[in-house]
Amino acid sequence: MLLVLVGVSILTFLLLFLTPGDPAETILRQQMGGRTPSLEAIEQFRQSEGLNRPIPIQYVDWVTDVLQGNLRESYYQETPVSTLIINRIPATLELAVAGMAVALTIAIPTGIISAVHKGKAPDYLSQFAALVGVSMPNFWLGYILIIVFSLQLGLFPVAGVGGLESLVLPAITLGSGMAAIVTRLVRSSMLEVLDEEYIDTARSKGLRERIVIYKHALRNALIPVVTIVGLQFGYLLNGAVIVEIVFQRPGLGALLIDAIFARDYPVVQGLVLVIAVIFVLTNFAVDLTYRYIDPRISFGGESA
Amino acid sequence: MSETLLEVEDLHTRFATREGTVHAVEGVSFSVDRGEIVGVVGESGSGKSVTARSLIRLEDPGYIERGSVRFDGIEMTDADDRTIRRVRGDGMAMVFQDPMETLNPVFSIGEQIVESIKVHESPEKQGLLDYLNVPLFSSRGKRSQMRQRAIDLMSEVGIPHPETRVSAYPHEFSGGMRQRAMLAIALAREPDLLVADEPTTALDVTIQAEILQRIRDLNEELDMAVLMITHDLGVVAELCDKVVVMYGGQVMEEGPVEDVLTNPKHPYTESLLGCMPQTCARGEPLNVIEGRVPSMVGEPTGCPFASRCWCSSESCTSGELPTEQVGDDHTSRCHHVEELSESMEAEQ
Amino acid sequence: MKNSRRLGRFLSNRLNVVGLLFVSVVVLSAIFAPVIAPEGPNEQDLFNRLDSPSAEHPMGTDQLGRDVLSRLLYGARISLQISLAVVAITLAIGTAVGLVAGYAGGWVDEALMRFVDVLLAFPGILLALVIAGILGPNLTNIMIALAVVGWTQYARIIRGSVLSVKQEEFVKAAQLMGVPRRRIVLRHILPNVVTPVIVLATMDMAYVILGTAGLSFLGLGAQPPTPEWGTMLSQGRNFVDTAWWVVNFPGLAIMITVLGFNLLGDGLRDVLDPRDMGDVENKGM
Amino acid sequence: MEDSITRRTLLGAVGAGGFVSIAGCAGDSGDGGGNDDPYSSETKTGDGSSTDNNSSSGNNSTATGGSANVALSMDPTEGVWQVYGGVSPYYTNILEPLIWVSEEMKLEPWLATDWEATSDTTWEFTLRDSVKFHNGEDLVAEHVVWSFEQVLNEWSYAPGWLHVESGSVTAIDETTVEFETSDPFPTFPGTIAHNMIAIQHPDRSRENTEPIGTGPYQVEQRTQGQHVRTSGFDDYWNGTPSLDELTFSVITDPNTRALSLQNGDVDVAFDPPKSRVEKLDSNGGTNVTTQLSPGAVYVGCNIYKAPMDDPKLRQALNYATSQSDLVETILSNIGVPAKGPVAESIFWSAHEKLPAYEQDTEKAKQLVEESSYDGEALQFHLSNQQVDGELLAQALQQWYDEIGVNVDIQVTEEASFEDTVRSGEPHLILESSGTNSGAADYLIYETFHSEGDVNERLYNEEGTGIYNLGEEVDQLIQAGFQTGDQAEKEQKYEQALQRIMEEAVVVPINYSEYIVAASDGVSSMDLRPIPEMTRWTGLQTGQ
Repeated sequence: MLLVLVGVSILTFLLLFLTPGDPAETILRQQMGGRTPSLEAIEQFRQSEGLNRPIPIQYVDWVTDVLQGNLRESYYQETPVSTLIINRIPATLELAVAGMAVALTIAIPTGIISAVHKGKAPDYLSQFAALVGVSMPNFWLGYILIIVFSLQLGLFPVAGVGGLESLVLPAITLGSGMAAIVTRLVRSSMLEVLDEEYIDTARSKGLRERIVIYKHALRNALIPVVTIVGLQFGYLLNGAVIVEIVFQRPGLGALLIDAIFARDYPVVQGLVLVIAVIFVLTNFAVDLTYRYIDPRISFGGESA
Repeated sequence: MSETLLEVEDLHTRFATREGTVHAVEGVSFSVDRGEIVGVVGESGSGKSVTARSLIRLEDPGYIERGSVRFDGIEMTDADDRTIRRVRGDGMAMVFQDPMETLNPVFSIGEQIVESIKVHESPEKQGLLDYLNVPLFSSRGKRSQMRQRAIDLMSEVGIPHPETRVSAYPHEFSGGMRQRAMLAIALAREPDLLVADEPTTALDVTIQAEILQRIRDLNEELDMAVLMITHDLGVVAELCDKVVVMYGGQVMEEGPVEDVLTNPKHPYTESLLGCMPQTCARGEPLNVIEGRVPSMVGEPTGCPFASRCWCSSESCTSGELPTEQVGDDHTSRCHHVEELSESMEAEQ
Repeated sequence: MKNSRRLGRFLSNRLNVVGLLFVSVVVLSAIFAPVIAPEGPNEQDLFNRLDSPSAEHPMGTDQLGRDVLSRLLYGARISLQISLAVVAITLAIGTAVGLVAGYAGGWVDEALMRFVDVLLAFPGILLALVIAGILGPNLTNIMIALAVVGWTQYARIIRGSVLSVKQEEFVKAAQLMGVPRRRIVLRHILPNVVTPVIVLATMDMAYVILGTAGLSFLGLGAQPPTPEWGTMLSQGRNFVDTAWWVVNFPGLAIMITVLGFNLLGDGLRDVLDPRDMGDVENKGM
Repeated sequence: MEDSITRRTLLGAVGAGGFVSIAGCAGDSGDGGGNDDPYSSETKTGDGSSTDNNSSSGNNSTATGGSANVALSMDPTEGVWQVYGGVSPYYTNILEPLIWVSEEMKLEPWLATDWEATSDTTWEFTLRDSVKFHNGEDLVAEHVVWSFEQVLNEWSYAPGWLHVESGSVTAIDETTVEFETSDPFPTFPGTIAHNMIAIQHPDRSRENTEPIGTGPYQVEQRTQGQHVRTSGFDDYWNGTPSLDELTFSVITDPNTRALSLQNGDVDVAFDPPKSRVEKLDSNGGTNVTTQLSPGAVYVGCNIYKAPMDDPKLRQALNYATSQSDLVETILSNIGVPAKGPVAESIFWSAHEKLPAYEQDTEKAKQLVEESSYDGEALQFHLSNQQVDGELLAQALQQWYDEIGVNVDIQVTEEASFEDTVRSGEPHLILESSGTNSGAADYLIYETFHSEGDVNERLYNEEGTGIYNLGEEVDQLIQAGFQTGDQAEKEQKYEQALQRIMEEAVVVPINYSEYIVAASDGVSSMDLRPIPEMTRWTGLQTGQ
């Protein structure tokens, strides 16, 4: 994992150098409110930001700062990147959790129904619905939801952050795509489990079908689902960018977009790094959860 | 005394597959008396496992085409779910072949036994939340009581240190121990009939003997009838009172064990006996479900064994098989019973 | 014989047929756009802006009075071109890396796979977004970004397959007999990975179209006046309730195409040996 | 004050695009200072919807209480506003500058009642009496000095922009402040008539994000990136704010702003998409007001890049363009067809006198024939921030195509757009100009003078530039820039603009208007040409 993190940091750092042309002038011009910086000012900026030095040294400097918790300062916001990110995390986290909740609420029952009625109408219907869910560009869905639920029915605000009501539509928009993926997953996992011998054992005990499915089958079926759902956290972050733009939620995604367009490299780098680290850590956490829900995998085993 | 507990009559179980309808069980009839141990013997794919599953209505994805399974006066083939559950909960328990796969890996052994006890105690009242052990919905006092019962059952089936092992998970058990646990799960329901589907096939020989011994003991102590499904005539010889020989989804021969084994009245039984000690390779897993029994696709005609039978004649390839009474409670379904007896006598 | 049975099985699932139908419609639209389209994709009529659907303009006109239907038909070309290009590139890179890693083994394998791990540590579209954003908005850059992100899964499948085939006796035997490595690889390994790769590539077509739409929405898309669906949808968003045809037809076009490829991929997965798909998932860190 | 009337007030100058905001505040003009307003007269007021602000915001008698929510496209909590305690003076009226800008683009005495140039480089400002800060303290000269020091130290470009170094602002007495500019800078008052140069109390806290200003509304709650909630400040010097509570919400997407208004989530929405104006206006419940700003949109031709160096080609492009068609269709009749690159509302724009290139496709074709153009694709660049830019560019592309000129459109993100322009790479550039302050001379200087911001780099390095016609125009602009005499300024600039249009350095498109949509209950919105200077003191909500 450490190796991956090192790789992540290198890659993140190198992103800056993808920029066509000289970032210094772009940055300075914006810092100066649009005025063309003098060549001396550009040179001075390069000096002070260490942009003249060999890339490996710049990288080491950067990593040293990062390890001390210093993600540097935004070029334009005059705020430490870490502060910017921390300020934005709640909105995104809230959205991601709500989106995940929506996804699971839709996906688990649908997946189960689909699996239990395999090959019958409910199965086809939910499979098709799930595919429609993944196939819709989510910003389109977002606008449709706004039109229907906000403008026509007046149930929810169009945009912004606030109480639960402003979370509903974004969460549905974000969750639907994910729901589709999870539904398919639950279905196939459930089908696999329902074929297992221990399901027959459970039935042979005289257990109700409900208990067989929701206790014996589901618990096993959820094991791979948890893994993939955890790995899908990244999918949520992908989607969050767009949902945050559609619903004007000031989260990490919106920050990233702004930073990319403004060429605010410290913010872009900081965000990409933080997101990747969150992603890697999530996967790690998923691993731990996996161990918890699947007793066959013992704790304290190797984790390389 | 010999009261009939289970009566199977003309049972047909089929599977619809892409290749066609598989006639896995084709007109099987036999009976089990209270306290009796009956063996069902046959090769992989002979339909014996499907028969066993059909008895407790676990034939899915197959379906019972016709015939009857009467257990303790209850007609299983058209019973509703509730009745079926009640029978499963305290009449007929089943132990499956591969203990590595029949225990739910994510619940402790104790939990799985306790469930069985719960069902037995109140088969009608099965609250999902109770079974999921959601705190407010399941009584703790009762749970620890059942846990104690589970520990007792575990020691009854010969699991050492049951107090500590009750909270162990299946993967922490050896194969033999798992099969014992399965046995405990079955016994928790105090069944009248234990259907054991090749319970020892996947186990080492020594453990196999222990388990069989345990089953015999239970049979004696609890007066529990056993239907032993096996491909191993040795097991039958050792354990059973009566044997049913199956091939191609049909009963070939049925009778008291001693009679059938020493004096087989069917060519198939005979060839089985011929390969008995060593050549009968142990358990390739039987897989009727996926339709890998191509020989049983389509309407069967004549004797299923005809193509491999050394004494088959034209009459064997078509028409109904006769059921010949060949001794007390001993029947054989062969056109050539007469000749067979003669030739065998000649050999001797 | 086997193939015709597979075809039969494929067609027996109605969802597969729907998928095939959708994809065919899109492909045919792309090919015959100039024949079918009532107008050129960029023919403006400023004084007939935002006309609702009519006989003349079955899907109405857009902000510049262009025929929405014509733009959608030509847009099918763009979408297919982009996704084919990205899939081809990812496939090429992924195959090359997978073969090298799997066959060479040792530190080469280790290094390549670590690199794959690093790329996988970024949520795909986000990384694509950053790359495309930094490179600047246009379709080429979107394709580059999506390709950078997309090749890793192919590399993994192919590497895995190489590793397992390498263990097979006949490959060892071939090696002992002095058959050149290249031949072994081509003869024995490629046929083994064709199935999962075909399925993955089909699904990837869907993924790329959706990804392009998302990036276009964020303003990284095609340069005007390219009739790219994502851009059309994104620029039509001001009209969600005033001129629904400007937004919803491109939305539907994207959905139908993506749905088509997804259904097709599913169908192919079911029909081609499902067992081959087992190891597609990545296996932790 | 009727609302819901489309108000075409042709006023003074001010910026359309927020992103140009501070851009032009440079320049070293030689205009006379004092209370004298350089942009007086020549303005007509469309309807009487405005109030005289010195007295008016004091609609005190009608103070009604209530609350309103205003949706802005900009984020007033951005980090750059930390110097003011984390809330922007743009739009919010929380903090105020010494000088405001009136409806007519006149300098309006605000926290300063009077100012005069005491020498070429010194200015004396007299402060208003009994202005109270939100913390109850009176405004004194020291506060002004402190506020300027903050700005000068905070923003590296501020000293160059204001021509004032740190340490050269001094308090002469309680109510008099002296500024010493680093060089003669006649447009100093106009330059600091800018929201960004606001006066604040030294007790304001950066850490706790507590701004302390003198405005009619004070900050109650600030949520980063989302909204700023303010309450009326009863001791406001210029009337009593009518609302108890006024909230500014950040909704960056224009369409979402409009939808939020339609949905009743907000009461006022700035800059909804033009395409929604009709709907918002005809809708029950909402209405739309438009206000001319000092902005202009035009296509700039890079006259040093072949084939754009051929005036015939540039003229052809002008003849191919119909400004009125663009305004009527794509711009939904919002804005005014332009004849030059400087907004008509700026008194020296010379709009009346500039030649008009009426659309004449045949003539255009002929000019293309005669020109050195031989079919190559011209690179037409624009910023992704340019409102309606892509539509305008595509419409132009079609017209140019009709006269046989190929154009490739390149939309780039704002950050690199300016770089690209100054590199001289594009042939055609969609430009938009404007100002956020009371000064506007830079609009012509920075764009068309060889040493102006756009041309400077290439001019110095290669002796070329982008839009600079050369010596003659440079001299005219220089003369206009330096004169204190308005008639002369007008004359010199007019001559320069005449040359610019004759040579067809630009293809004018439109002079900008901005749009504010509001729910029907909202009245007494006091819009200014500079939208950021909208006054909220008298705002009423119907409910």
